[in-house]
Amino acid sequence: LLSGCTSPQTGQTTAGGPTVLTVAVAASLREVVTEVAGKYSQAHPGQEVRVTAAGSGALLSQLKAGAPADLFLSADRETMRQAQAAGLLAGEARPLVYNRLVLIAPAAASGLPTPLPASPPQAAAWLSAQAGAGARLATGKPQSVPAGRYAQQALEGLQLWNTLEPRLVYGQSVRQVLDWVARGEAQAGFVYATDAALMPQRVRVVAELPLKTPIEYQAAQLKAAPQPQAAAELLDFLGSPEAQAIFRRAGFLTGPER
Amino acid sequence: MTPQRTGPPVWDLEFTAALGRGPGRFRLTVRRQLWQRRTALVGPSGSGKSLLLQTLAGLIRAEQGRLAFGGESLQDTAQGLWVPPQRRRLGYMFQDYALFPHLTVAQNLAAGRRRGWLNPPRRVRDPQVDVWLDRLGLRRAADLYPHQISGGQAQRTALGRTLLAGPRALLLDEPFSALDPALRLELSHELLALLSSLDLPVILVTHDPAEAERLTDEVVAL
Amino acid sequence: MTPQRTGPPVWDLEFTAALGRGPGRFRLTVRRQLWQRRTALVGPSGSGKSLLLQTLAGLIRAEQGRLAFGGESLQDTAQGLWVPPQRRRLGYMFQDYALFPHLTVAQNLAAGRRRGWLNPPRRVRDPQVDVWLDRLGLRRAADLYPHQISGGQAQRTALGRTLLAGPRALLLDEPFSALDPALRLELSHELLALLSSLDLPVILVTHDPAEAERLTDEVVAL
Amino acid sequence: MPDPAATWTPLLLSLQVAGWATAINLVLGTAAGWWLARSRWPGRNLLDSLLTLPMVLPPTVLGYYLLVLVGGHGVLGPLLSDLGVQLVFTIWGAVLAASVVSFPLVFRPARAAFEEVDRQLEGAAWVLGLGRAATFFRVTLPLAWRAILSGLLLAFARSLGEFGATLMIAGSIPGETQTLSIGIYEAVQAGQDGAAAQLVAVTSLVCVGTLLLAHRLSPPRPAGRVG
Amino acid sequence: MPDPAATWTPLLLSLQVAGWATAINLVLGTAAGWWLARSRWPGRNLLDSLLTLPMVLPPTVLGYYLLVLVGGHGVLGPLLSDLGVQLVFTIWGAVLAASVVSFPLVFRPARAAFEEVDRQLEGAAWVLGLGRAATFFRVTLPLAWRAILSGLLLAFARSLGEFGATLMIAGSIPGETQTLSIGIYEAVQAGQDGAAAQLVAVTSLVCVGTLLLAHRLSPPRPAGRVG
Ligand SMILES: Nc1ncnc2c1ncn2[C@@H]1O[C@H](COP(=O)(O)OP(=O)(O)OP(=O)(O)O)[C@@H](O)[C@H]1O
Ligand SMILES: Nc1ncnc2c1ncn2[C@@H]1O[C@H](COP(=O)(O)OP(=O)(O)OP(=O)(O)O)[C@@H](O)[C@H]1O
Ligand code: MOO
Ligand SMILES: [Mg+2]
Ligand SMILES: [Mg+2]
Repeated sequence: LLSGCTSPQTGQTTAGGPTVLTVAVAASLREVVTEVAGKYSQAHPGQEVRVTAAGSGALLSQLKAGAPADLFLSADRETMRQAQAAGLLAGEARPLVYNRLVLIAPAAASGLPTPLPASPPQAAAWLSAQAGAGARLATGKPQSVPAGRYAQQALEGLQLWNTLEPRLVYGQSVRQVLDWVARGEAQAGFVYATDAALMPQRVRVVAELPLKTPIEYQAAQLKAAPQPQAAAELLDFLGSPEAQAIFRRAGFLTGPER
Repeated sequence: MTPQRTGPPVWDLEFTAALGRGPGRFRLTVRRQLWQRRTALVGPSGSGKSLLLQTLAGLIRAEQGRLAFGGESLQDTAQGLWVPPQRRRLGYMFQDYALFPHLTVAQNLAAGRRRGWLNPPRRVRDPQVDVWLDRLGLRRAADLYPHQISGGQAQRTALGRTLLAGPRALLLDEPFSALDPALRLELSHELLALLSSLDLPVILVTHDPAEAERLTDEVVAL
Repeated sequence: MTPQRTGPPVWDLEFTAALGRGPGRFRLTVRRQLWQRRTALVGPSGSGKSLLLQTLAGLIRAEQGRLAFGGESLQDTAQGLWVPPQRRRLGYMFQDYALFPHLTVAQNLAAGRRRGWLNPPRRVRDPQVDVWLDRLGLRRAADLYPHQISGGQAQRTALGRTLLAGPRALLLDEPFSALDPALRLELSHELLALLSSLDLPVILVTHDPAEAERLTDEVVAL
Repeated sequence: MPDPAATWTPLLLSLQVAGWATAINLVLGTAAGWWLARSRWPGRNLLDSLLTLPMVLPPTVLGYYLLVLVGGHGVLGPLLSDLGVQLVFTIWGAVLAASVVSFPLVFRPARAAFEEVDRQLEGAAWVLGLGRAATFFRVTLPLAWRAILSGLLLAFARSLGEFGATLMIAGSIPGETQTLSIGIYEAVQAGQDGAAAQLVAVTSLVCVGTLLLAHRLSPPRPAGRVG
Repeated sequence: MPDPAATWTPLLLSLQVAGWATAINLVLGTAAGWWLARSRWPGRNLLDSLLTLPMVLPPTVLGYYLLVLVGGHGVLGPLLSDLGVQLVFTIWGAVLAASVVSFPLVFRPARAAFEEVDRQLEGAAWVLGLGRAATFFRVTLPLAWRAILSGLLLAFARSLGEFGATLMIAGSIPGETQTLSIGIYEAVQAGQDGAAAQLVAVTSLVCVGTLLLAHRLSPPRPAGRVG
């Protein structure tokens, strides 16, 4: 292990050893892509997949700096567009899976509309009442956290952004938002449905919020991919019914439709 | 000289004190009354002279026994009594001076004259300190730090610091060893005059028989 | 005694050295040849005796001038010559001992006998060190650290460390001041014998006229 | 950047947080270092190690545990809110986070420095009549001060840079808890390299300025004679 | 946890990363501390402050700048890859990140400690014939050692805890660059409190064990006489 410099490097085929592919994935995809990659390796003996996970923005910085990866899986279109603009991609990005944005509250919260989930206007009224009572509303930082970006869009759609903004607390990731709400430190928060599903006992979904653009994860092959052929194969596999089934089981949607 | 045995002895000592641990431990047992106000303490190097003075000053606790100054008990292991060094008000001058390295010569001299949590300031000077700077020939060195001065200057600073704190008795550990003969004589005359005027009891460790003779009434060997 | 003026003087000194900066700066100018192999250096406290020895040892650079030992130039500002202390091989014994606090007495004695990047080990002992531990009466203190020993023991350790390094000449800054008269006499006899047998030149700072008389051929006053 | 408040407000917040955290550690870190250096009891080295743990945890995780401890539903939460102390989503939460994260930086050098202080000099103070407290402030502390100061400056720098634990407890509320560090982090994450560089420059200036000031205010003691 | 490799592999990785980073800083931090303590030139306090900057930047941001420096398209990237050194997404990237983040923790205490060493003792070594190097290793370094060691232990702890900069350069690849800290972070983020607690326990044990060992190997010097 001490010989890190000579250990199998990305994309290189060490003599007689396996081909190693590196996939840079958005943090919320970590577990599910690891599972999909395991399936892929089973089906393709001799190909190993390394998964490195971080916030989409952090991944983009790494890739811009020349990090040697084969595929990039971002949590939104915007990050992928930036990667495209930076000339990092080989070919077009493809939609991978979809997600939904939900408004959550601590499980013990009182005064929630009934029944749950509520309609967006009901949720908006509840949110305004909470904010009026001095509650803290947690969300991701729109500039850097895709979930925050979507939350802003949704609130603007509901004509609430300006009134709620002073009560917002920004987290560095969607998981931090989830944690704050689960602990009752924040009285409401905006997260993906897949995140809310992680803590069914501790948070309640108040409402699903409508968005103009769907929440779309994207996948693309990188220009710098050292193993273009194997990378293309893996990219195709991610869209295959077998892989999509795994995503669905993890709570992701496989189409933009509701 | 015959001691005047009225009242308690100046020093009433009956204790065992020790340094170190294990087999190499050094143990000193003293059982003696000192009736003279001025005593010279002599003895070979390493015989425990400094240890004795430190026990009197309260820097080392006797393992066992008791010691009293002018009838006032300073430690008595049987009664669990121990008076801390701060309240003994005995002027112990360290053999290796133990000057405060972060204070100038003048500040070192003033150190014992000031209570509270602040050291004497570098600028303002206590008039008494000024007097002693001249008396000890330290005027030129007043603003130097201990690591900048000569051996003899350091010794004089240590002596002055001890005297200026206004002690009830003096415990001087070779106070003149680093001085040239002229200065030695001069300072010991100063000291003698001071001792007479203030009537301070003193125990003086010295290797110089003439000095012992001149300054003290009795010589005790360890 | 008339000096034997064959060959170069033992010490050929013509320099100015200084301590400190600014108005309080202390400046010493020496212009003198020492022809005797054994010289006592006397002078009032603070007159620059230690400074002189330190300049000879190479610990302080003369501001200006030159100094030579046995015809060999050690510093000459005109020529830009300066021999570092390591290569002078002069045994300077510090007035305040400068013992290494992280080494035991025995290790301190051995310090100059060993080159390389490791200190002498605590267990294994150089036979020469053993001889000197006895000669200096330090057997009991061999494994103690400097802050655990008496003033006289520290002084003897410093003297022994200097001698054991095998110097070409000795520069001793009050080597016996902390010793009792018996030990003082004994050690100075030892030293005298050693000096004769090794034929080592010596400069000795002392305040004791008898000692100066006994040990040296000439007394120089600063 | 067009809006100067976007730099000034986070700067002021950061200075407040780092200043308070450093002050708290000056007291607590020095006291703990002193106590561990001078007391003698079997478990003290274990305690020493435990007090260093804030360094080994990723700050975010530390923030998570702090939240478990002081959050509204945390162990100490109800007690704190009875006292009227609100930590989560306030600047005091940021101060708590920064203090905890930088505590070992003060406490460990302080302990090492106190252990190096020559006990004889304390004895010298006692016989001059100085009490324990006076001896501490007039002799021990000045002799250990340079090492403690060096630790305090590291703690100050670390507090300025802290964002993981801070974000977890205090959140990122512009004008209230959004410190320089959080601002830098968010700018970098959002790909706003220019804005990030500007905030980095401000932080660096503050840090360099503080350190230079400290050098000026506490120069090393005049060098002694080599001889 | 059912899979022991999930604990062991990150543990080994973390120990490697922290070990290397500490070793690098032992050399570089001590050397820099020594140099700044002993050289005399006008800009040295400014350099001192600049060398402390890794502390004030949020680690992620520091990691980003390092990436810009050493990444494939970075300033040093081509040079490094000509040398066959691959840092991004490898354990050596993690070592780089940990070394840079913890450098000030070694260098500043080292400088302070070297400045406190009594120059007279170095003079004593010189006149005994010890050269500059021997004097450094036999006198100066042992006298400054406790403060340097205390800094090294803080650096080791910080390296164990580092994840912001590490994540940026080395990524989070299980079995290759996923250290304990990154594992803890991800477990907490994923709401896996149990797994996180287990990794926290392992990290804490390693840290406490190392510190206790250091205490054992370098006990304080026997206390001197108070008198
Ligand atoms: N930690 C220790 N362990 C064992 N012995 C010790 C320890 N500390 C001191 N000693 C011994 O205690 C003895 C008494 O020391 P002290 O300083 O009282 O001697 P002294 O009579 O003042 O000698 P001097 O005239 O040389 O100053 C010395 O022999 C010394 O070696
Ligand atoms: N940094 C300094 N600034 C000014 N004067 C200094 C400085 N350092 C030392 N001195 C002075 O230099 C003079 C010479 O000191 P030195 O140690 O050589 O004296 P000495 O003759 O050895 O005296 P002693 O017999 O007391 O040891 C002293 O008067 C001292 O005050
Ligand atoms: O190690 Mo951090 O959470 O990036 O301050
Ligand atoms: Mg003594
Ligand atoms: Mg002198």
